[in-house]
Amino acid sequence: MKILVANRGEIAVRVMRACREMGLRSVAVYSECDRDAQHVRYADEAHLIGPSPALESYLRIDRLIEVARRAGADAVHPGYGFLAENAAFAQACADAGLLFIGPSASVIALMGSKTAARQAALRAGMPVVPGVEEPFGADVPVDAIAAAAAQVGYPLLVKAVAGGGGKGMRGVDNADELPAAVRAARGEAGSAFGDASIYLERRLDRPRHVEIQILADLHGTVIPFVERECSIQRRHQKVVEEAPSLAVTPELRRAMATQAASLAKTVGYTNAGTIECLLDADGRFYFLEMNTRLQVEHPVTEMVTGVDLVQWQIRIARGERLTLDPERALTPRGHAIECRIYAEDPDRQFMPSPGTIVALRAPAGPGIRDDSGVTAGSAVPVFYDSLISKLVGWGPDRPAAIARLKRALSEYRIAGVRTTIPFFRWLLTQAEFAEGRFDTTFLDRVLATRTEPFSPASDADEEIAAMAAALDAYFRVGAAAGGQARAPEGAWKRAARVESLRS
Amino acid sequence: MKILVANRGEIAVRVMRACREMGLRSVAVYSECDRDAQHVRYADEAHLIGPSPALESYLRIDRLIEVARRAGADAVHPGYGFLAENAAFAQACADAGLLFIGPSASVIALMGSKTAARQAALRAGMPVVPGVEEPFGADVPVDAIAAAAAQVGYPLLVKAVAGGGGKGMRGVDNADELPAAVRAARGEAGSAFGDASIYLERRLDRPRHVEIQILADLHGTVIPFVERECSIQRRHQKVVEEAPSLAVTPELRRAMATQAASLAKTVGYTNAGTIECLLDADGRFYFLEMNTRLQVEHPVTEMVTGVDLVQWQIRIARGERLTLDPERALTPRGHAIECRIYAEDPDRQFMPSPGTIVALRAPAGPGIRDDSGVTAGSAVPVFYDSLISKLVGWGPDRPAAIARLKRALSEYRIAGVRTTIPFFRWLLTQAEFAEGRFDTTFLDRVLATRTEPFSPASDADEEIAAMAAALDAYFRVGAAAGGQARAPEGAWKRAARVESLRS
Amino acid sequence: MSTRFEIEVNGRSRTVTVERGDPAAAGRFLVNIDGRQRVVDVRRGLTGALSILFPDDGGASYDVAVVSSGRGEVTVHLPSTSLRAAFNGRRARQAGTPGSDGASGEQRIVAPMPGRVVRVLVAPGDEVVPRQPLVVVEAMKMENELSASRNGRVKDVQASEGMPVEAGKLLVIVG
Amino acid sequence: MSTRFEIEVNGRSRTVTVERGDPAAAGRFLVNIDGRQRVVDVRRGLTGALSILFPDDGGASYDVAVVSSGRGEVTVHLPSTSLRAAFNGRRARQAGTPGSDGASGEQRIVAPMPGRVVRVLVAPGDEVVPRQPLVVVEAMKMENELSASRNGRVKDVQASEGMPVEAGKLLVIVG
Repeated sequence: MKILVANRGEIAVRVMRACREMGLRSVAVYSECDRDAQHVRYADEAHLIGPSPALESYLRIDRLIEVARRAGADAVHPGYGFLAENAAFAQACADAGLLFIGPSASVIALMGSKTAARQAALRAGMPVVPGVEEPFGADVPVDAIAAAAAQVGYPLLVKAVAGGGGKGMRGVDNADELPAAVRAARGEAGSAFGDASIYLERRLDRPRHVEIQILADLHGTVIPFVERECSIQRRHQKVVEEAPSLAVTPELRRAMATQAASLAKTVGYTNAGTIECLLDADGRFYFLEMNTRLQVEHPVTEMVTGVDLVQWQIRIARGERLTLDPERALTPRGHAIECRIYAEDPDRQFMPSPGTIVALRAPAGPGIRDDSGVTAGSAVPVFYDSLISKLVGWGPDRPAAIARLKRALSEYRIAGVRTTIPFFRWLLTQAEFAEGRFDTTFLDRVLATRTEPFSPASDADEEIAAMAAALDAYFRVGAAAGGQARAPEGAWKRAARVESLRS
Repeated sequence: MKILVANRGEIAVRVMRACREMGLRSVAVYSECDRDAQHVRYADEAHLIGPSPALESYLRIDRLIEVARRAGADAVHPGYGFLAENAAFAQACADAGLLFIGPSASVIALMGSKTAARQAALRAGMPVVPGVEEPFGADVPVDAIAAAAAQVGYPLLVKAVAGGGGKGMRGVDNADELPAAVRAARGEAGSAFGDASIYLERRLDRPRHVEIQILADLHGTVIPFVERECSIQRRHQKVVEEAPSLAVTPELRRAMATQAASLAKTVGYTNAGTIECLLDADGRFYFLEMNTRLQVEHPVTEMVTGVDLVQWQIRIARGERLTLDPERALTPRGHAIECRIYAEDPDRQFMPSPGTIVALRAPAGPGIRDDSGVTAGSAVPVFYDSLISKLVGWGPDRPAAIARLKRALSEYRIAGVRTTIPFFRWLLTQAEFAEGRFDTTFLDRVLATRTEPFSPASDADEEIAAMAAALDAYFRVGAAAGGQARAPEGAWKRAARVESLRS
Repeated sequence: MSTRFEIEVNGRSRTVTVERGDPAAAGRFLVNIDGRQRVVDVRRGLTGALSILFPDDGGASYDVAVVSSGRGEVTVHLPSTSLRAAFNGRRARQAGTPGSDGASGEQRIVAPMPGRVVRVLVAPGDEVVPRQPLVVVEAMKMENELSASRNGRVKDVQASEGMPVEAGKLLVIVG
Repeated sequence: MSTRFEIEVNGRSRTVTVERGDPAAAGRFLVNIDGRQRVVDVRRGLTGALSILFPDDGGASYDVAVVSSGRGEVTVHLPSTSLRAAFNGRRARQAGTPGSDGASGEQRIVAPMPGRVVRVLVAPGDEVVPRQPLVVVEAMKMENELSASRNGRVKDVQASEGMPVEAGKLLVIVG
């Protein structure tokens, strides 16, 4: 069997590792700027699909299908992002006789509409956040929306029907703010998704984000997993995920699992998917949306259940029956936490930091898993999401997992681009995080007022840094005798410059 | 708390990782050739203890104690090997007011005598391999030994009382061979351990090596763990270890665990230790010896139980009570297999391959743990054991663990020294290994007749290798335009030579 | 023979001199920092990472990577943090201050990478305060706020919503 | 302009010529191996590892590291195996044959590293066969058998049990 991975970066490498372990051949696709990317090196085959902008490469359904045909691939794994939740792509694969490793095009389309998904949840008897069930098209006058808003009650959220990741979403505290919010949301939704329809949802007070991973085979078996909590978000983007959630009791876990499974059955869901919920302060949960694909944060579930979700995606797609023990999937073994390491500068409002990674040392040892898409020399292109690695720490309990992550972060070294590592070093020492006292608004609230650097340096650090810089320059110019000046690439070219740095 | 790690290589790094996770300061010691070793870089402090030969550095009790005093260390972790099972060292630590992270000197001394250990096992009601209970001093005439041998029965083993690792051991098939074997064993034992006393043990027919890890606190609690099987041995040296053993039923597991715990209690054992047993074809087990220290292969136990044995060693030493769930310790979660990656050339009778590691790429991703003691640039000195890394694969079952190991071995790249990686690539594809049809004699029997290289190259491989070599040379001399010739260190110095290689 | 460096870290300039120590001990150096002399034992690995020991300071061990950021500036990676160091009083950029920052004078806000302007939040004449967002540029699937680093008044706005921008494109000038 | 190499891998010598391919496509080369022409797309990473694609052969992808072993010899690391390659008919040592090996002539068995002779298994005049152990040297905590690579007769034994040896010390000569 041969699988084309219609993605790049760490998730493409993750899927190819599963292929290699299963004895399947993997086919990489790449854009022009990704020719030397790790997923191209890792694959058994690699094919160019177009220029660097995603619209001309990783989002080109026609080229992907054509490459899959040419390569004689049997199946396509979409990863996450790009075309992973694109019904047309799933359909195109099916039409081309390719196994699409995910749910059917119709289910993707159904859950892609946030209002249709809410209705499906209601049919399955799952509570949804109070709101309107029918979308408002671009032409619905604002006063009609205002009437519905009064019903829903303030504060509320104006959300894009085709939305996701906080795009086309606006918070509204009172009726006066509504018209402007509707205008803004419609505009953003129209440009981002080509669909300006919106709907209204009550805004819960400081909810936690808790989601249920499910696997569903082609024979009607659905297995829900222990929950993941993803409340540590920056501008609606998850940055830390963990399993299990401190806020979920065993009873609540079973309740959420049961309802998630019934929702999946209701819509005829197959393969891997995630039902995202909000959990309020009183322990009530509400359906938020369903992601019809593998999640970025799937490793934390794998670490506490021992189940390889990607291998199961492939086995399900080729018709195998789920033989997992449901109890095992629902019973967390220890605790796992994932830190998303982005090429961003946390000390500059998390500005993306594209460039070339000139040096890399990854952590290892007990309880550490590093799912990376880069090596020393890899480029972080400006064209795509800047996630470079997912660092996951496992421990018998949450404090042990945190301790291992701190240790691993102290070993991690990435040079050439700025990363969010300093941010995580800070976050993991915060009392609110250690004690689990957080909700989806926690991080943005803290960051709003924060100005200091995330990894402050002590005087001793600064002194060591100054001495190290001096010694390094001293070595680079070969001033030191006795073989201590093992000069790196280009040292001699650089010598002149460093000489000039001396007083 | 500050811990001095009286060791080097991967185990020193492993212990320091535990220290960092527990918020404890670590102190490294190093010999002259280890100044730039990874354990020195990883530690919070590092102190020189002498010239490169172990006898003048890592085995110098006086210097270690003096450094511990000077550094203000509270405890000493001996790792394995070197002084880990040296009663005098444990006593010296105690006398200096240092916590020795291991059992008491008296228990180390007791179990250090193989015949005393056999007697202790008998007192604890544990079956031992049939043999003699009293050692034969260097002066006991051979005919007296021959009489005892007749009682024990042939085939048998002549073993050194102070022995270990197969040193001072000889197999004897019949009475005629006995005198020569006794002479040889006495000679080897005398030079290796300074004690020529020997004893006799029946040689079992193709036994498996199964061992029980235990933890014992200072308050009388002993917890036995799920067994490890270490039957894949080369000349009595373990090269692959796994947990659990395919040959052990749940009933047998409980029986071995119970007896191992009672032996530990009988001798007043504390901290971590391992009771090594032989398992015969009929599923009967026999006490072999007890290792009064952390084992090289401890990670496989950690991976299937989630228990951090090194952290518990430290917690036990400082008086904490074992709070582990004994059922959890005895119930394996999935399967873990460890490959010992040595700097040896498997294609030259595993000749040690010391040198400098000029390039290193370690595997990562799901289910893989790499406990390494080296980085790119690290030296593999000629003075010590050549273990450079322990690659451990975990999977929900044994085939999955093997598949992950194969995948990880395909990612692992070590240049500059030969390693046993090609050997493991071969071993993991052998039917006997996959099906668990092996015993302690398996590997030596196969290797005795084998002459082909372990990772044979296909014609395609050879062709790719030739093309890659040509392209690399082409790039190194900068003949390629278009920025493709990113020249590495020294490329230009090497250019002349490569030029001369052209026809 | 000793070599002298002027090195600035986090806004503070330090004078560091390096000379070889005991010739019998390879890797021994005498490093003087702001008048304080320290004995250091240094090794430089194949990858360039330094192992620095202080034999006279309890053997304290530091595994440090020094990576050039160009323009006489390096980034020093320690286990606990990373720091920028600049030679010869070249000012090391502080963490938390935009690249467009200078101690004073006008602020020129430029696009850090190719992308699309999604929001313009100020108009010419507006008074702005430090960290106030001026423009939002969408790039790498993220909306990135470009902010003012100091008080000032918006002199010019060359960005409009929806406008695609190349890296380095001038968007706003604050005087 | 094309460059020609004579490269031996596993005892078989191959002629490889390399020339730049389509100038419009950076990294494109035409590689001719033993008369067969192949189009290859190559990149060389920061660490020197090559990424080799065969666009005309189903896009087959190889991540290869080529590391010099000195003396005109390199080791080529593939995911499945590692191979030695020698330039210009310099003979690449075969896996499985001792370093003391030569195609013919006397075999000089030397200590591969510092250690101690623990057993001498032959005497002058003994006939030996390939892979027959001649001396056992203990080093790096292992007993290492030094074996004959071909048939022959022991001419000289310069090792005795217990004798400490330096790397390169001549131990046995087989004629």
